[in-house]
Amino acid sequence: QPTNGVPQDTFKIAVVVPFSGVYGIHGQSIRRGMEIAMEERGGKVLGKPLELTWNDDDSKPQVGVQKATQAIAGGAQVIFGSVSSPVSLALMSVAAQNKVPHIVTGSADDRITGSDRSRYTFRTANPYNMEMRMTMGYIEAAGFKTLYAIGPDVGAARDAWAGIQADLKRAGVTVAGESFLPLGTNDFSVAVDKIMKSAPDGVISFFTGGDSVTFTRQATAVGLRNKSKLFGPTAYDETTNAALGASAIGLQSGVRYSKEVDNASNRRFVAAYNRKFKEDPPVYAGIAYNGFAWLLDTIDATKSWDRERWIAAFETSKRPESVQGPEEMRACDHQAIHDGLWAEVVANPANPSNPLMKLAKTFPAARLYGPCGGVK
Amino acid sequence: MNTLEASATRAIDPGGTAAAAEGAEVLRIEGLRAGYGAGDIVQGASLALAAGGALAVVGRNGVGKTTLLRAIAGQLPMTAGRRLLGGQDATHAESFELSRRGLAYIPADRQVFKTLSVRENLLLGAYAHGRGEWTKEAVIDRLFPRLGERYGTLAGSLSGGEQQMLTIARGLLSNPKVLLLDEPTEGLAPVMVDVFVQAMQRIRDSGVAMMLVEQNLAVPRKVATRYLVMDAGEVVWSGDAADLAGDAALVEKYLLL
Amino acid sequence: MTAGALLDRAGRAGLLLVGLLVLSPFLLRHSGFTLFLTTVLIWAIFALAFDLCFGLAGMMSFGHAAFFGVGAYTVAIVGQLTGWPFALLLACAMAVGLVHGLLVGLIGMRSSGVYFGLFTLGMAELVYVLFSTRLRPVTGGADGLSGLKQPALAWTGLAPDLAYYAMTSVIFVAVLLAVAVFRRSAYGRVLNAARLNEVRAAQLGFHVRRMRVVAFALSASGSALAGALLGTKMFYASPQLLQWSLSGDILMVAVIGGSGTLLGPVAGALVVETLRHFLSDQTIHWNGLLGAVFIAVTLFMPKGVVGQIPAVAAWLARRRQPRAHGPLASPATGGNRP
Amino acid sequence: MATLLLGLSIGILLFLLAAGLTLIFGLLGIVNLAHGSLYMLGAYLGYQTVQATGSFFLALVVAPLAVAALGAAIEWAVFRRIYRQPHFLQFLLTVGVLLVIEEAVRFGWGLTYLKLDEPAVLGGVTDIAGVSFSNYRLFCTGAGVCAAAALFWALDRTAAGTILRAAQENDAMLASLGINVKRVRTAAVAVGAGVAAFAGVISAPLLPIEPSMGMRIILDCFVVVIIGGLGSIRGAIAASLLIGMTRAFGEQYFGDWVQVCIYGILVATLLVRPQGLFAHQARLS
Amino acid sequence: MTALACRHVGMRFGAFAALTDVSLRFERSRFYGLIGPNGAGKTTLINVLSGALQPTSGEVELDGRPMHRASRHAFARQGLARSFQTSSLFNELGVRESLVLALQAKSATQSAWRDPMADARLCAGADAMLGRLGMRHMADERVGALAHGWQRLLDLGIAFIGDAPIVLLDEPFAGIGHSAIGATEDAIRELARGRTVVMVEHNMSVLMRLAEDIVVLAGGQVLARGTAEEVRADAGVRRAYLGEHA
Ligand SMILES: Nc1ncnc2c1ncn2[C@@H]1O[C@H](COP(=O)(O)OP(=O)(O)OP(=O)(O)O)[C@@H](O)[C@H]1O
Ligand SMILES: Nc1ncnc2c1ncn2[C@@H]1O[C@H](COP(=O)(O)OP(=O)(O)OP(=O)(O)O)[C@@H](O)[C@H]1O
Ligand SMILES: [Mg+2]
Ligand SMILES: [Mg+2]
Repeated sequence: QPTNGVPQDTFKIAVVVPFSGVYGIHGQSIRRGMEIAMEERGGKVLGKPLELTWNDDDSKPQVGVQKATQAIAGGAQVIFGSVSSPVSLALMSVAAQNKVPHIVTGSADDRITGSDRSRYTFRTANPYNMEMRMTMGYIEAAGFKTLYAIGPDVGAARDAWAGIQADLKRAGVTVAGESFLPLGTNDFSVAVDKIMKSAPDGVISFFTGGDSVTFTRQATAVGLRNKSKLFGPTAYDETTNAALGASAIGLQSGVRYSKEVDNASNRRFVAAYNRKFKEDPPVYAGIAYNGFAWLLDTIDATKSWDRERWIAAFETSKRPESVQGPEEMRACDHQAIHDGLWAEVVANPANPSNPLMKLAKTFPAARLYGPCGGVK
Repeated sequence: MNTLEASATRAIDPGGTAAAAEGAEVLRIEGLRAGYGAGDIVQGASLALAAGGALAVVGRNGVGKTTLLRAIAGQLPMTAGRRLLGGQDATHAESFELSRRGLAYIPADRQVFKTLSVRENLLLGAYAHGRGEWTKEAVIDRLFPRLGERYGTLAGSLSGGEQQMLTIARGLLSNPKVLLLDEPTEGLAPVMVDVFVQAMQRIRDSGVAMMLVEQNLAVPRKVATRYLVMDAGEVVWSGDAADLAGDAALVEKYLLL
Repeated sequence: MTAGALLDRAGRAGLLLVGLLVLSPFLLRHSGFTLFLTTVLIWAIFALAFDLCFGLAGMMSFGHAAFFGVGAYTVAIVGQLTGWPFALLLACAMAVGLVHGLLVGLIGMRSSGVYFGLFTLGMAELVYVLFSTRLRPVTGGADGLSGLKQPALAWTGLAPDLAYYAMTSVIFVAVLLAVAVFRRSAYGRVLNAARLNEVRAAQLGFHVRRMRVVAFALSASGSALAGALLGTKMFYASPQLLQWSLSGDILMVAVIGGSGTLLGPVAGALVVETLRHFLSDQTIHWNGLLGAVFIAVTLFMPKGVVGQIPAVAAWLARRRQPRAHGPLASPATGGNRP
Repeated sequence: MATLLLGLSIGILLFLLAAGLTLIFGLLGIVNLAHGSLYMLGAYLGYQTVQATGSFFLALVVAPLAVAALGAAIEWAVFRRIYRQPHFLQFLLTVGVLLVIEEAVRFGWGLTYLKLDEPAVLGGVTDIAGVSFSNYRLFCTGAGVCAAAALFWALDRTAAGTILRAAQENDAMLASLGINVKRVRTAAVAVGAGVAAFAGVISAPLLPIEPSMGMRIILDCFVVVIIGGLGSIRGAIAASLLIGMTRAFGEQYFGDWVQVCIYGILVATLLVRPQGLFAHQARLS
Repeated sequence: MTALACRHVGMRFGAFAALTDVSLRFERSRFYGLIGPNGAGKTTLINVLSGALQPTSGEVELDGRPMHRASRHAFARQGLARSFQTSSLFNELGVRESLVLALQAKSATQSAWRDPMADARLCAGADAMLGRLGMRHMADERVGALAHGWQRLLDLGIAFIGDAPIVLLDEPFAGIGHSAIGATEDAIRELARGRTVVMVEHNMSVLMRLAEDIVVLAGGQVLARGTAEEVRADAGVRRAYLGEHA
């Protein structure tokens, strides 16, 4: 393990993300996004070639910790990851123990920059509570009178839902019902039937990925969407659109990145991504690119191999023009602050069976983030 | 007659058997070797069976009688030697083919299908074979009425003797041309042994060839036409029943104390 | 030299290898390797404990993850609540595992064989479901509990990772010795015999069921110990530690190494962890390669890595002393009836 | 009434998913953990068939046949060497097969979600007793009932069930009765694999097609098979309906406890009847 | 003194009655023969008398103590040992190891944590039994690899090795080679001295030589009992069981 502050021949970074299993699909996008960021910088930071190790964490905290520790022993200067929140939370301990900076782009658990926050961990992507405020904004704007909540029976979803109850009451929205179903449910017919019978204006879905697709398909098949609008904080993205086809049109969802964010750096990124991978960058590619580019630029600017200086620099850095719009790092909790992006699924004239996420609304950052204490 | 000869005669009574006229050869084994992995147990056995003949295989415990029978029946691979069935080579035939070609094996440890009923066990015995003299009804009526009484019971809960009856009955249902029997009377009550012996005599006389391993020498005494004596995995003697009884030294060496 | 003597030598050589392996991190002082071996030893403890019930007592268990995971949760929860020293937390985990195992064993004793295995699976899933949903206030639900405290081992004068390893290896050696003694003890031999023929063992006067419950509880306790060690090492107690796939993993470790032997589970832990580690670094398609290895093991070494030793020893003996035995002298294993 | 109907349709779909597993267990005594991956492969091949021909109904025939052939090949290449081995080796082997198949799919089709739509003729919604069922859902229910009937017939009215149960106990003896055990077993694995693939194709329009879809159903399948009694079709039907009803009524009235309830039922069943509801009771002393 | 007794024992399997109202007393230090046609209920009776089956009615008394609902190991602890009609052995163990295990069940002094195979006294006991059975040269063989006849003998040895005062034998001569019958008979006679033995056997000549008292079961009921001569003379026994062997 290299001592802090000593220049190395290569700049090693440990990327710990899932490449197999349910989240494997995101690992691939993350890798692609990071590769673009790397190429833009000529594959170098502090004048030394970047050397990334791609570690498959299998979405298991134990595996993630093991891989990260191993990589640090091999000289990694930074940990990058992961997608599943438990893995990211576990990686935080590794980072703190080894005093190595840790960048989270894919996990939204509030604890990461909340109760469990750490001097060594930075999150450049959304926390849940911010996404819920944005969703609340959408609910008010849409003018729903009755709302039904559905999601997996996990703490994050239940907390998120509990967290907006007061806001709902204030906005005069009545709750028509809620169903939090065991993880791995494949058959949603009872829940769908309950929703049908309570006929709410909107259905907020806390599902993501495959579960989101399954629920939406089964809801659509019985005509639920004729009566109620389906939306969720992170319910839909490019991958779910591919699995839903034209029936996805009209769905609404918060997104963590959009290729439509209108600024030069995003246009550059989208073009590069299009060129290299012949497709539009999906969400996970965008946020990984963002976090990675931010990190590399910050380190480069310090012109130092002292990790404590990188942390000091990162804590106060600002990105007026990132691919997610204007951003700044909050020193108090290491949470990046940026606008909230909300999208609607619209038809894709070029390929009717693969509709598009269209940026529908941007929520200003000022109203989305709560206060924070200091770093523990 | 000295005492040794007397006991030899008691063991192998040449007079009891109505030696039937033997017909054409149906099974021939040449130089068979077989074992369980490390080294052969049976070392080069050769024998021939003719229709209507009954060959009794005798020898002490552990000399390889069961091993020989299992190898002939295809339950154990032969490591060397040849097997001819009805004059045609069947060395490499699998056990199910051997059965379809008329060879039935009745194992010593019964091997009934314990979780199946008596009825299902019998069904499986007849499944791959056309109808012949032995049908389920015939076996039950003429040989083992007891099986009829326990028809729906799981074979695993039958008594030892009943399982033995089932094994014999199941073997007969294929209406075999060659019958390999390994200690078929073990566990049978004395009356049942009589029934069995009479049945075997009739089956033999109807032109079936049989090979019989028995510890209860009273049975081959009444059924066997020829004897084969084994020791330490080898065939040490084979010939007519009368010759064996005459060779007191041989009987003493391999069969008595 | 006979095959038997060679076999004994193989056993001694195996122990020697294990000893060398355990000591190697102190010599190499490479923290990556140290961590790797820490996990190997923790898995080996788990596998040793598991095989006590599975390989020795012949009790199928598809639910050992529950004990493992509950061990991790115990140190997490009790540690948070009390701030007790680590040794006490480990003892706590073992006690909880013992009681948990006793409970499952006692309730499940009505069934046996694969049905007992399924029962343990059901019980473990019940624990999983409760921990990941209904007991969320205590267990952290599906997200688990993070930030387990590492024991204070600074007094050893070793680097933290090496100190943790040293502690793990001491525990491992203790468990290995305990299991070795247990397997050869009268108690262990009766359990083994009852695995082969329960009816006869009972007819000889052994209270087979009671003995099995005891073995099961001991096995659960050892598993909880391993879970506590892993959870602490990885700073995390997650419901994945309770999941059925982990029960499957430990079964595979035991089988691949050679279940029913002393060193088999250790060899299994080493082989499986190495494979996993090595393959997942090489390719993202490592799961498929692992599958191919599993298939190969079942087909070519059904008795596991350690099960290959008699064959190797016999082969060596034959090479050294051609035709020492008559072909009838020692028929080895085999026989193709079920 | 409405809840009853929902439970029924959930249960029958569940039976369809588990049927292949219970079949292979009942007939061969193999706990086939690769069941889920055969189901998944069925869905992928169904997708591919629809891509090529545009016909869902053709896919419903072609994909199961293809997977059945694969099943036969797997039986021939690996399964047949382990029937006499203890259960846990079969476990290891089928996990191996599972991993290899999943990896092959990941390799061949990538990680993205794929989509298979129900055929247009089965679009639309039918209201029964106040519940809206999609017509496709009703079709699935019908298919499940047919599958149950067919399997029932195959095992009860033919000797195949008897032969395979005997083979589990002692295949060497069975062969000595003149029965070609190997062939019967190959056929049985093929049928089991085909049934799994059939379930895969038929449930594809309800789900995203993805490599881990097999892993998602396997535990549900096991719950059904264990409660029903290993290898009993009758038991699997009863257990599927029981679970279906528990889900339906549970989500209606005590949503948070459904999963706890299901495993509670599982454990309780094993305690009262260790071999499941309908296992072949072996009365051996 | 009565060593073992059963009163009004009935055993039903579903609708089938394997034993009906069987009452028997077995006195100390006597050798009993138990015969009857196949399926008469002999093994079932042995099972009931050894705790392997709970009778559906009636009771069993061991050494004057009622054994209601007691299980196998309780019977064994009370001093009852038995053999099995189909050998019931530990196939993966060695021959000597099996006997040591059986011996160890009775020796209370043995610490649970010591290795019994390292105990010279136990091994010597096992070897003595092997010598008596003529199996000393097989001490290290794997039980599962023994020929049928040898397995039968080992089964017998395991039943006798613990010095249990009451021993139940189920067809010990089945499968024993013609040449070994005499030796086995002598061994059993020797081992049975001073114990209560109940032996099921279909080999009439051996049974008549060994047994002092004979009980005949048929159809789950006691058909006759008496000395060898009395039983042999019984017309019912001849018809149901002996046939021309009388
Ligand atoms: N499954 C087996 N594995 C290894 N060796 C075996 C096996 N079965 C039998 N043997 C060995 O083969 C030899 C011959 O056994 P076999 O069963 O053929 O004898 P047998 O003549 O039938 O004896 P018996 O009269 O006691 O039945 C014996 O020495 C035995 O130890
Ligand atoms: N568990 C059971 N279930 C059903 N029937 C049984 C069971 N056990 C025994 N029987 C029946 O009870 C009857 C008596 O069996 P038992 O084994 O006692 O006979 P046996 O006198 O020992 O006969 P054998 O001399 O053939 O061994 C048999 O007809 C048998 O089928
Ligand atoms: Mg034999
Ligand atoms: Mg009997």
